[in-house]
Amino acid sequence: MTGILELRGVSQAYRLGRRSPFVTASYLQVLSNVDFAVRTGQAVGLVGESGAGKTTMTRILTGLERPQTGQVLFDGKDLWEMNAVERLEFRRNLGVVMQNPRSSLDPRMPVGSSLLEPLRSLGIDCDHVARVNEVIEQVGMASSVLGRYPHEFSGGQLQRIAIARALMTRPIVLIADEPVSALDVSIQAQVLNLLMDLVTDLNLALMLVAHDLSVVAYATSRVSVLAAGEIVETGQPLELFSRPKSKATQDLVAAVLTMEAGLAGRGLD
Amino acid sequence: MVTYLIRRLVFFFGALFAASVLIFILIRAAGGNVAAIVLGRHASANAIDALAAEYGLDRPLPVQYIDWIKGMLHGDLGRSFRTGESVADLVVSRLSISIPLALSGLILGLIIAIPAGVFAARNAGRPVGAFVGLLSQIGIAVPVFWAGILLSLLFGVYLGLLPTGGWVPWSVDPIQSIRSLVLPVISLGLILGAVMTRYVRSAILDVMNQDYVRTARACGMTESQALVQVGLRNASLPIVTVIGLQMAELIGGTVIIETVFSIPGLSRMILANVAAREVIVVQSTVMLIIVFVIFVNLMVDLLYSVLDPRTRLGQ
Amino acid sequence: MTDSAMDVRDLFVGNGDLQAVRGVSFSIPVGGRMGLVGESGSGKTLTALAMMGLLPVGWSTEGRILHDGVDLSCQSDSQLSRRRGRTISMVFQDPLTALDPVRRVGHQIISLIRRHSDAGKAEATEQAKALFRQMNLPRPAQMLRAYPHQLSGGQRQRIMIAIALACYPQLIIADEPTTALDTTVQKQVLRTLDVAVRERGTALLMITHNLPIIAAICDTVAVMYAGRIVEAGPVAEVFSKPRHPYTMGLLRSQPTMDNIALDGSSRLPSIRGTVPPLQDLAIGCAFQPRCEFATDKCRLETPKVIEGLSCWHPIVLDAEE
Amino acid sequence: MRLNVSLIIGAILTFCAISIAVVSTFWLPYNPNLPNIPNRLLAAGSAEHWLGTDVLGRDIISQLMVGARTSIVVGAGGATISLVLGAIMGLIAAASGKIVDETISRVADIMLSIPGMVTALVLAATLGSGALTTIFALTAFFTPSFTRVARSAALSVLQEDFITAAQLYGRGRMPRVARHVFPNIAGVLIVQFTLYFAAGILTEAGLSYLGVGVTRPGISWGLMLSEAQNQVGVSSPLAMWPGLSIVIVVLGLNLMGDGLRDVLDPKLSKSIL
Repeated sequence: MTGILELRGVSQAYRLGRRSPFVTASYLQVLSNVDFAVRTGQAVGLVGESGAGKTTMTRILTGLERPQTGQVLFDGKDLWEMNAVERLEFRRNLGVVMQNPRSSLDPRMPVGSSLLEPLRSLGIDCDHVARVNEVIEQVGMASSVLGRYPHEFSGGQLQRIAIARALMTRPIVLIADEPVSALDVSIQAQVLNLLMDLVTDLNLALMLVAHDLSVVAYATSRVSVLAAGEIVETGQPLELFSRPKSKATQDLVAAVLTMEAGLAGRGLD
Repeated sequence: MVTYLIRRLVFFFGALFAASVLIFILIRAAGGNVAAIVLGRHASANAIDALAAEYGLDRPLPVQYIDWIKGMLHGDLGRSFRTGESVADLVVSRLSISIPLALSGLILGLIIAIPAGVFAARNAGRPVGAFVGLLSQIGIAVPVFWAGILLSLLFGVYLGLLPTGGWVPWSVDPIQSIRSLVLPVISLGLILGAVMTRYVRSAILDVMNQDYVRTARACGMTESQALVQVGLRNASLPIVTVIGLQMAELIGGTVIIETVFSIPGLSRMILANVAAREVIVVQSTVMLIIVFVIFVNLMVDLLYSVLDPRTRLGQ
Repeated sequence: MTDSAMDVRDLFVGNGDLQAVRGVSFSIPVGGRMGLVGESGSGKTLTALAMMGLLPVGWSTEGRILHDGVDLSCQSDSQLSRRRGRTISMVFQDPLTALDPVRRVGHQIISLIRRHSDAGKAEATEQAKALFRQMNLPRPAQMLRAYPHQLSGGQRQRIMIAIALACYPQLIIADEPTTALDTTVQKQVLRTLDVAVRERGTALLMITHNLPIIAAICDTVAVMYAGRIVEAGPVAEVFSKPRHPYTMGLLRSQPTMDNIALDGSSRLPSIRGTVPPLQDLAIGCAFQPRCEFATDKCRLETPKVIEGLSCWHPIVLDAEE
Repeated sequence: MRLNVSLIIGAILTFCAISIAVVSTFWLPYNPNLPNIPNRLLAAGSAEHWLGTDVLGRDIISQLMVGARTSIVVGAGGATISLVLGAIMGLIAAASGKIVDETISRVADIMLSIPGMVTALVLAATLGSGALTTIFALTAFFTPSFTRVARSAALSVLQEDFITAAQLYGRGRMPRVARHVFPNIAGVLIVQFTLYFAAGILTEAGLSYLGVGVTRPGISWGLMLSEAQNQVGVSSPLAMWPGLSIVIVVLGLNLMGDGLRDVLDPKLSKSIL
């Protein structure tokens, strides 16, 4: 099963601003030779320390940034060789949810019109109002919220609305960049369960980026570990985390505080 | 640190050059022929050409510009069309009046603004804080010249304590000079003080909500100790920037105050030359003021980098 | 009671008609470690700030805060300031903004030491270096001369801990000390804090929403919801045999390596509804709108606190759960 | 619902000023420029001339009304043009690459270092004084500040995730700025507009007082003040009325500006009136 959205041999480096006239321009190697794939009906995870390159990888996958080398393939076609029509089709098929719910909705727009924006922007002719009501129900919220403004909602509710917006154009790929790390503990499970249901109910391909290993272990069936710009390991989360081969994964697993270890008095060693 | 200094110096000279070009163009863009402006609409054509030739106004613009700048650098600010008097001599005597007036106005403004701003910030919730806020609002709304008129009315006419206008040169009677500066400085200081109080108040309020002030208190400082030892230094950054910006405002105020109290300062001279359409004189004296303001901005920038290690050592 | 580092009795914190903390009582023994768990809006940070006398403008307290033989709640700012940093100190959440950006890091710790002791400049500097070494900060001498923006989040948080422990306080309050840090750094900072606190015999109040941190570092825990403690007790008991539905919900809904099935088919039970805003709290027990076991009694009467539990229908778990 | 006192008082004062200015376009108690020597220097409170007459016997109230019109027109004119220019430049600076941003910001900084009064004087010397020159001077004086305000507000909005989201569902750069950035900085610009409207009135009065702003037959409060001072001497009550009018209108605008700042911030929108 080929991946719907893939990175093949992708590398990225940024020219560092010259520290001073005496130092020649140096390069910061952010990603080197990364292969990664998101497949239909499957949830894939990406973990790694901050600074490992997760954000850059997500920006390249979503077409916001062009990689220096390597390809970004959507349904087999390279994103950066696509013509305008194909690119619009890619945009329609891609849904993105970001980390900070408070910042992902325009405060000046009622929630309803924020949801309509993708349909208007991509010029999708369907019954917009019906579609909005359909999707708002899908994320477990009442259509009465549509007329209200973002600052009247809690973090969890805003994240659900952001997910709804990502679903508006019936995408086949959903990329969630740290979707729950800004939420309260009791709300995290609700949003994670919603994402997992969407994968099974809508046969979506989901990519979940997180720094919390247990979130990825819970919500995804395959995870890649990114360290210093390289994918060091990929596998089934629980197996990978119980028997990590690479040093980077071992460090990540060692850093996790588990309940069981804590209660047994060896939480910090 | 060095790169920061170089960048600031480059910007300083860049700004000077750009401002001089701007003023040079501004003066010529409108009237087209400078000589025509000087002599007025109904002057005869050859009178205009004669004047233009005499002052080299018929030469190509870049040449005139370079000639003007070279002159400026050597202190030759050009000659007045009417009296033929060199601008430089005119300016030097006027500066001895305008600079003390402007600087003491600024200092008085600060003496008013910093305590009032701190007080208003400390009592932001309470009515007394709001009262100071309202006072500064009213202060901002009072035009400088009206403040001058009211003060001269009160102190000059009714109480007869201070001269309400005119100027006695320093050389003749310094005390009298100072006495005739008192009211102008107070008017300038009050208005500037009112404007800066608001900036000081918001800078202090902003700093008081910062985490590091709370940390300072958690380390055993009382609220006022934390404000003075930690808050003020951090609040001085926006305040210093505002002082730099107020420079341009201050010059504007000085022009008006010199007119209200009929003090023969530099700004008043510019005004007279504007009326007399002495375009070259205006061009040079205005350039002098701009050099002063841009220089002060450079000093403010350097002071800012001394106060704030983040700018000095780079983010 | 002199044998407790801190004794909070019936603490209320409010701003006009908005009550954020509604009758909280707990006691931390000398050298004891208590965790205060709660989500956003539970009032845990305001409780800590009330104990330190650092409430923002407009907020006021009722009830008693007994520490070092006095009731802090009726002390003036100057009286409190003599104790802050000396007998009671605090570490805050965001290391990026907690340190004075325009001063060298050394200046802040040295001025603290000299304020609370008669140590001279040289002696204070030596103490500061020793503290930095104990916090395993690299090259303590240079570090003292560095500015906050030149240091990493982890380093800055260790400096905050050094500052808080400089005068061997009776109690240190840590409000979400590692939330803003990277996970790998988080464990190191917690270990540093744990060792330093144990060596000094300082009592610790750890405030966080992260349950494993409480399990790793605290002996007792109090769970806060909507301004009240709903359950309190030894960590081992509360976390293995929770009696309050909210505690149970938190424990079950948080994904940890232990409660995930291999094939990924399991769905963690989540607590329905949202964290209640303080303005419109439910009548009776604040958790009743989200509680599966809620009955009319819960919807009308606010449960009293009996043996640390505030619930009309405590969960009776059979032993092996 | 916290009563927004400064907004209410500010709005009332501003509304009165504007309505007086409007009324003066079609009705005036007397012709403000018609000398009437016999009634010269009447004290305030006389039957026909409530506030008395000036040295040429011209009615004070009528002059004040026309003066209000001048202030409002010049102040609003200057502030509006600078708002439009500044907002456009600020948005362009914020939304485009480093070079464009750097040049616009540098030019704004340079313009800011030239005192507004000086620009006005130079313009008066070349274009000749008058309302239009004054508006032109105000624009040159305010546009750089407006650009800085608009740019910094736009930059902070551009960092928000909903801008990235819009890019992801296909919105181009300019539609993003128009649909999302501009509405979110409109509040800041409106507040800035009221404050510069007030500053415009003050500057116009100053220029007219110096004789390089509005000149007769036009009437400006600043002009009335300088005439009172020159022809009658400082002690004359004639210097009171124009000064008071300026303070009231400018105070009204500043208070309204402050009040609007709370109202237009979405999170504080509950504190309307």
